[in-house]
Amino acid sequence: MEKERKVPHFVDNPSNFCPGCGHGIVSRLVAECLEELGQDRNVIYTIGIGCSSNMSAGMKADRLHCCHGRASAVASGMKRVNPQNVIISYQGDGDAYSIGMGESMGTAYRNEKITMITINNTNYGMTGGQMSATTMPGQKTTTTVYGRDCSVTGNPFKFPELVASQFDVAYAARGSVDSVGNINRLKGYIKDALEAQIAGEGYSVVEVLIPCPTNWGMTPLESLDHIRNNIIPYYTLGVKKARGGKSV
Amino acid sequence: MEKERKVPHFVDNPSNFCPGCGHGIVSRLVAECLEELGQDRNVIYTIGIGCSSNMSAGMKADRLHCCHGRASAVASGMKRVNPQNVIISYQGDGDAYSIGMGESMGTAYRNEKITMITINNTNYGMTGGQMSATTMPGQKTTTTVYGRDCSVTGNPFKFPELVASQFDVAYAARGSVDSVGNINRLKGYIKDALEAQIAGEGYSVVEVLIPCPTNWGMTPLESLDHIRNNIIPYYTLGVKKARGGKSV
Amino acid sequence: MKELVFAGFGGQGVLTSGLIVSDMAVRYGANATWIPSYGSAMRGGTANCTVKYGTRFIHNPSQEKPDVLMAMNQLSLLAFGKLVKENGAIFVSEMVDASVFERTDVKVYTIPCHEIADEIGHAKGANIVLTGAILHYLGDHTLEEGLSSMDIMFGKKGKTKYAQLNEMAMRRGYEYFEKLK
Amino acid sequence: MKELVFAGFGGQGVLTSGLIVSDMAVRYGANATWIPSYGSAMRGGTANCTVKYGTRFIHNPSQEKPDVLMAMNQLSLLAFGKLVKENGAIFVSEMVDASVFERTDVKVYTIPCHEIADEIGHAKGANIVLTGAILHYLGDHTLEEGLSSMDIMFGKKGKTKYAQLNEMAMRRGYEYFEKLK
Amino acid sequence: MAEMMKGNVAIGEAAIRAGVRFYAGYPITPSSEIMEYLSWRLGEVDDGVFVQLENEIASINMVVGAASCGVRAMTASSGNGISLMQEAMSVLADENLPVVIITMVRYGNGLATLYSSQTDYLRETRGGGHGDYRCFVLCPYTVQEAVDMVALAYELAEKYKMVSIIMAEGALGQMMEPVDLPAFLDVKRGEWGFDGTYTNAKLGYFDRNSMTEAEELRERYDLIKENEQRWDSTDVADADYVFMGFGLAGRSCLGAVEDLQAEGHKVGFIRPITAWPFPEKAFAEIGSNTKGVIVVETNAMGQMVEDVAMYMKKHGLQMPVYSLPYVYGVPVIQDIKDDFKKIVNNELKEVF
Amino acid sequence: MAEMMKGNVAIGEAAIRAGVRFYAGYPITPSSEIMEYLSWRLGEVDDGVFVQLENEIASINMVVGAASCGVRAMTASSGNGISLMQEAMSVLADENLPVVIITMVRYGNGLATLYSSQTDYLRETRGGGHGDYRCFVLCPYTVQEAVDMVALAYELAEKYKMVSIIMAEGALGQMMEPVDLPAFLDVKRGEWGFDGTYTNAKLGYFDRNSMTEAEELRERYDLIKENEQRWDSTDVADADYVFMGFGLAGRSCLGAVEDLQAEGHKVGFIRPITAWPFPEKAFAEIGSNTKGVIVVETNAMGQMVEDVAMYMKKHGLQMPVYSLPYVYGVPVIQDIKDDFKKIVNNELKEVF
Amino acid sequence: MRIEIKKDRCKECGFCVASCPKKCISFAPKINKIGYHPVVIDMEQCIKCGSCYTVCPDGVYHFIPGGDQ
Amino acid sequence: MRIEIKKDRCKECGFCVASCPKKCISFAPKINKIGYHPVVIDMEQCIKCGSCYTVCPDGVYHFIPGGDQ
Ligand SMILES: Cc1ncc(C[n+]2csc(CCOP(=O)(O)OP(=O)(O)O)c2C)c(N)n1
Ligand SMILES: Cc1ncc(C[n+]2csc(CCOP(=O)(O)OP(=O)(O)O)c2C)c(N)n1
Ligand code: SF4
Ligand code: SF4
Ligand code: SF4
Ligand code: SF4
Repeated sequence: MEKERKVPHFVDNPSNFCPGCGHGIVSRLVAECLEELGQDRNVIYTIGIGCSSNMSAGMKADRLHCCHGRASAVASGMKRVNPQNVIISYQGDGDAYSIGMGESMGTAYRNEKITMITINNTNYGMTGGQMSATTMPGQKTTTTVYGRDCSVTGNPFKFPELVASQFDVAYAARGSVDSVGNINRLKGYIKDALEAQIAGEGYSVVEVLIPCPTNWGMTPLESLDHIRNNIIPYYTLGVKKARGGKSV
Repeated sequence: MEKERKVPHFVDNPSNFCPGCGHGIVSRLVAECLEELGQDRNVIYTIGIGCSSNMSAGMKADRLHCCHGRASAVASGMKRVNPQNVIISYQGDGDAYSIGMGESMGTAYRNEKITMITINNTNYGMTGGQMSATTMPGQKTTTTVYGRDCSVTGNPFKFPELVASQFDVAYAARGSVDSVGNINRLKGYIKDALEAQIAGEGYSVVEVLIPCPTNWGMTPLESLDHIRNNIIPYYTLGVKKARGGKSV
Repeated sequence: MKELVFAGFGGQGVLTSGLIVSDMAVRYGANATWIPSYGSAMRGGTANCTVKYGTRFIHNPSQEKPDVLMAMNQLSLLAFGKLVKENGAIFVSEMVDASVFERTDVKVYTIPCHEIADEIGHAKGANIVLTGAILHYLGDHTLEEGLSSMDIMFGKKGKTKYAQLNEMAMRRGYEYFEKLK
Repeated sequence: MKELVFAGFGGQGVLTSGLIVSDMAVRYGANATWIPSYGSAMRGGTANCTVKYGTRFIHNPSQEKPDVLMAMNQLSLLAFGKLVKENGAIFVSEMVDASVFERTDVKVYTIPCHEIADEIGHAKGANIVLTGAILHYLGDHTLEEGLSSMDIMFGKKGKTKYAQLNEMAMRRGYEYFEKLK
Repeated sequence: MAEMMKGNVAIGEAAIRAGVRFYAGYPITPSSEIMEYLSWRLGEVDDGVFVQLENEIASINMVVGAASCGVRAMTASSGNGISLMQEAMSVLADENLPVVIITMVRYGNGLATLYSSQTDYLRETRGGGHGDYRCFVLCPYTVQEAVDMVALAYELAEKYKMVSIIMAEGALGQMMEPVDLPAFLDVKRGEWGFDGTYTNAKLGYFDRNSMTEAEELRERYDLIKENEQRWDSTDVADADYVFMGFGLAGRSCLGAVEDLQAEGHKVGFIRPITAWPFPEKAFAEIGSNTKGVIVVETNAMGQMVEDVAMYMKKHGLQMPVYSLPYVYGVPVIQDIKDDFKKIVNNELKEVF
Repeated sequence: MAEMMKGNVAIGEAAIRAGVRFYAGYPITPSSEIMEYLSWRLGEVDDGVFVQLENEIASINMVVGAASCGVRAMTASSGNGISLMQEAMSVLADENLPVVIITMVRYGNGLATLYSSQTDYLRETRGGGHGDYRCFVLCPYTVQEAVDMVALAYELAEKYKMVSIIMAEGALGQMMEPVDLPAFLDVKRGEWGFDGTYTNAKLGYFDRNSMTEAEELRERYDLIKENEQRWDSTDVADADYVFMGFGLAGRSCLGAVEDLQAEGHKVGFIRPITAWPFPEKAFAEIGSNTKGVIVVETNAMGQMVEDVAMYMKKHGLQMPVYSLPYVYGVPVIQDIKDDFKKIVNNELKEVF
Repeated sequence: MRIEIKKDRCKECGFCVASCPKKCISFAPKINKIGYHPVVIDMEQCIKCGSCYTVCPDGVYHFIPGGDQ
Repeated sequence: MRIEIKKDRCKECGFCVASCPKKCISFAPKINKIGYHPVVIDMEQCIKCGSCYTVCPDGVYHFIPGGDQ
């Protein structure tokens, strides 16, 4: 039987993302999962500040744009009073791991029953490509013009691994949008994460590696190669904490 | 040869701590180590808000009281411009791990060359004994009057273990002041931590379990028993990341 | 309007004494305020509270010029003794050396409250013994009113365990002052 | 004082065109301001900047009433075309369909800047071709002044790689307008 | 019978009765008893949620989340804690979310002291965050008034879709006085709340029209200024001097005014109950023979005195404005009286 | 020859030349180019330290640390970021630490927009944190003035042991104009700095005397008000109407004033350069025949207009005060002229 | 199966072109409303695998069951 | 070795009493300036092991080499 393939109704609108930006793929995947789980009219998004904010232009689902870094705290407040809703905190890596470190950790620590989707493009996209906690060693950004020197700035930060190993969370994974196969696997992670929330198991997080051609100074296709060749080897894909299971 | 045993000159003053509070022991130990390392006139403390602040009354060493939770950021600022000084960030567990989570993690993440001493009394002492991130499961505090329910509040937080396993830090350990033996071992950890800083190896942290008889509603001696019988089994003592070495 | 200060070491129950007096005033129709001093030097330091009561609205709940001081330690006598109004009264425990106090325009009553408390087997009730004496001095309520009001107050807090001992302590303080005055 | 707006897709170099003009004005003794529009809709959207120059102090650096518009795409023509002063001028690339533009009180010049740029093998230089044409239109500086000023400017930025191509682009634009007017 | 209750505890119970069902907070003296009380008390009511968070920023943002779902949500704090909430308070204002924030003001800059004071007047009334938004600022002078203000604060917040701040001095939270607790209100979820069905769409960050929103906000604030000024006043009309003070400072000031009247001075008194909107209408009563307005506060510089001067300009009142800032604590009645005499004798100069 | 330079870049270079050797920050449009520039530029000077931090709170606190060691330290941000710094700014004020903070103001409440504006005037001039402290607030109207202000800001900060804020509109950071860069200053470590030897003891949290500190602060601020007001003015003395505006709004306003004068109107202009201390001394020039004061700003409600009204009260100036808040952007000269005519024709009412 | 192409959304990133197993996607010569050369599919070769839908970040593709081409 | 006891610092916590291997520390009957019964050592039994110094949170003990008692 032929299956319709259509951008879910509530995100089916032109986007403001740059050409070849991975944000669009992720927001569509989340929407598809919600649709397939019958939750597309039972969801509230909290959206971080960053290029994620572009996703929301024209999006037709309940959503609140949050103070930079605080989306998962807002999401937790929603979930605590609306336990029947699916709550998704959609944030960039700068939003979630830099300024939002305290709130993201606190949310995972308390095992709040929300799902966090973090978009890791290894920089602050919206503000012009500065270094973020996830910037790769040696990567040139507008604040590391000679390449990131990890000996003074720290090593790229791995949130799913951290929460999976340190806290009692329900689910943690990392995916990528660099290929059809990885996109399909990523969709599986997102669905798992949402199902974990719906089943009341606790906090779930999926980090996604996406291309940011604009700030990487690459063409979209070069960006995908960069993810495959340089980023994935460092930021390994896969489930870091399986549902009902142990850290992986 | 007989050895003089004397509270180091710069902390040799009456304290405002409660009877049986462990803060006094720790501040003396740090001072002793500095004296022994010849650094007692080459040190700057950044002091968190909490009962730690009492330590500073009358203390005769350079020190700045910092915004609640931010002492290690202040300390990093000092170290970056005064690399020749020993910089010690002296904070309570609430200060360092709750409100200061972002800054404490960031400091460890960047491997800033400072030493953090965290005083873990499993509650917010100064403000009247509310729950902190380190409060034991089931512990009664003024905000968990029926005992801490970890299923909603999270499990007690283990910072030295976390930074030792997740970040590239120079040294991490946990000690206790419940007995002469543990106090002596603790002094060794503190000295190691300071030496790691002096050698420019990076970030060092020593967490110390102390009694807070006032807020535990125990006599000072009962408090020591409580540490031995209940807290140490959960918050294990020892070096979590050895100098120049691997996580332990 | 009357103003009272209750002061001593933390743990000696001075805040409770203030509460007993203010609560009683309200129970019998007066206005009252109770305000603790709280602040930075609380650890291991002294505690005190100010109580005001009277028929009219109480404007300033804070310490101004106390009519009565209850001082359970030496520091409190020194710190607050100088503030007491002319012709006011100071109640001290027998642990306080009142001889060093120089003012002659206020009356100082030494109540052997610890001794009495020990006698009745309620060592923690010294503050209530003192309160009983002050109750008599104030003269605004009978002993029975004091006892019943205290009972109700502790009762509401679910602290009934020492009800009888507390009653005895207040009574003994009240009676001690009867003899003394 | 003259006011110019340079608009187009991000990446078409409109901000650089504005900079060339303002920098030149300053180099030859005038006052100038250059101000980009920046903001929320930047991703994949349009970019534009406003340049003002003249002998006196420039009060408002922002867009008010441009004398000249350089529009490298259709949207820019629509958005800014209506703001241009009466008797002002609009420069568009050949990719822009100027026929839909209805005002008759301004002159619209279509410059085949992409074609010219392609011709000289400098596809990214279409903006500079247009800038050359505008330089001529403005009439405040000679072609030589324009070329040398642009060279210095790119030189300071360490962007000397395309120096010759850029010169050629500006010259061709200047000359094209010469013929056109 | 009215019961002796501690201010913070009474406010906590008043919150329950006003329908508060969500509290998120981080402790800070002298407000902590509010959260301590609610930590167990919220568990006793249906759908009550209490969360202690890792800091004030997370707390206020969790409150943002709960309020966005239509629940009466609250947090409480003091000086430093409220400073950290400024960004999110601006967001609440921007998203038109009704929330009540209690601040038990303590004295001082920096790490601040634990003394009771009124040092945060300017921040609360101007919005210490970025942008130009305003919050209701309600200033109780008795525990009873504080208790009654909780429900009022929500009514105002919900009517105008704003934040209400109950700004009380630390001492009010720590003191006890007789209190009659209000009845339990039966509060429904706000109809504006999110429920996942996309019925109450909120505009995204990039979809706004700032110009029309600014216009809308101005109109709303003008309406509030017109309708919601609250104050108490006594004997203003033919006073030689009019005292002004709010909260506990105002309460003490009223004591001084009564004393001075008893001594034969013609003095009047205005007590702002809303610090924003500032009760400028009270100035209509001031007669042209009045020789001065005296502002009593407990902060270092005089803060409300700025509002007084500014609105006197508006109302064409030209008499001098005197500032009596007593720094911290509750002003001693005698001190106010002494300073009054200095003013009368020209020993103390006006500031405006 | 003056070079075309972008405001933010020019400020970054001016910082280097003013002896700034420590920068900690977190990016935010429209200030980010300052940190981007310094991220590599500080590496080129001796002892220059640049740190990009995880947020604004860590940034300003790292600045606290560096400044406490006597180094000229800086951070820059905008609306939301500055909101997050309020607690630490209060600490800097309390610890008498000289620091310069640049804010490139953007418009709006909440998440705010990226538009240029003057929406944070009240926060910056009152101190948006807890307590009652003040910072110098310097308002440049050209890139050149901004550049020259950097060294001045440190001089003032160090002389009075305070924070100096350079409050510029976002547009000033983004625009280019010709700039002459100042010379390199040879700046020594501040003698107040910590060096580990306990030479510059700081009092601890619990060892303070708040009363005497309040007194000291009042005196210091009074001295500053007396000595450090800065403004520009033209043709105020016999103007029918006096315009006031600062920064780019003031610049545009000056354009309108010149046009109106050319059209024969008797209008004058005052441009505050220090927003705090507010240049009330400029009011001495205003004649009694002046019919009104018109305040031009780019925010939603009018903010500086509050200071204008308040100080006019002080100076006994009774003419009406008009508010022209253009929300965001740089006001269009023609709009100001049009609104002026409405004022003259009584179509626009005064606000004070 | 019919494939609808919302051409004015296409930003010419090339993801679909690269991931198409039949290499049957190319760019049209004329730019779309937002200034890019949008995709066209050579329907003769297309096997309706859906890869283009999967990788497209801008919601250009819509696979509609039934119908043809 | 002489042991100086700063008795007005003692807060009667009992840590030293509990850790003294010779059990030779007790509390004086009279309270000190801050309201506690301060420690006294039975110097006859004391072996100068220093445990009391180590565990004391309030800096009461000072071990001074030389001299006696
Ligand atoms: C408090 C505050 N600080 C800084 C900013 C500026 N800012 C907006 S988005 C952003 C970074 C976004 O990076 P990231 O979260 O990685 O998302 P991306 O844009 O890369 O998708 C920053 C720093 C802000 N809006 N608020
Ligand atoms: C921003 C801010 N929030 C809250 C407080 C109140 N406060 C002071 S100390 C403290 C907790 C201290 O606990 P901890 O760090 O564990 O130290 P302890 O007192 O237990 O030694 C709190 C919440 C504050 N001073 N500043
Ligand atoms: S800047 Fe990067 S992350 Fe942001 S929209 Fe563009 S490509 Fe995507
Ligand atoms: S409250 Fe606890 S931590 Fe604080 S001084 Fe007392 S015992 Fe020590
Ligand atoms: S993937 Fe989408 S946006 Fe990219 S080229 Fe293909 S159709 Fe266009
Ligand atoms: S030195 Fe040792 S033996 Fe002597 S009193 Fe101290 S603990 Fe006891």
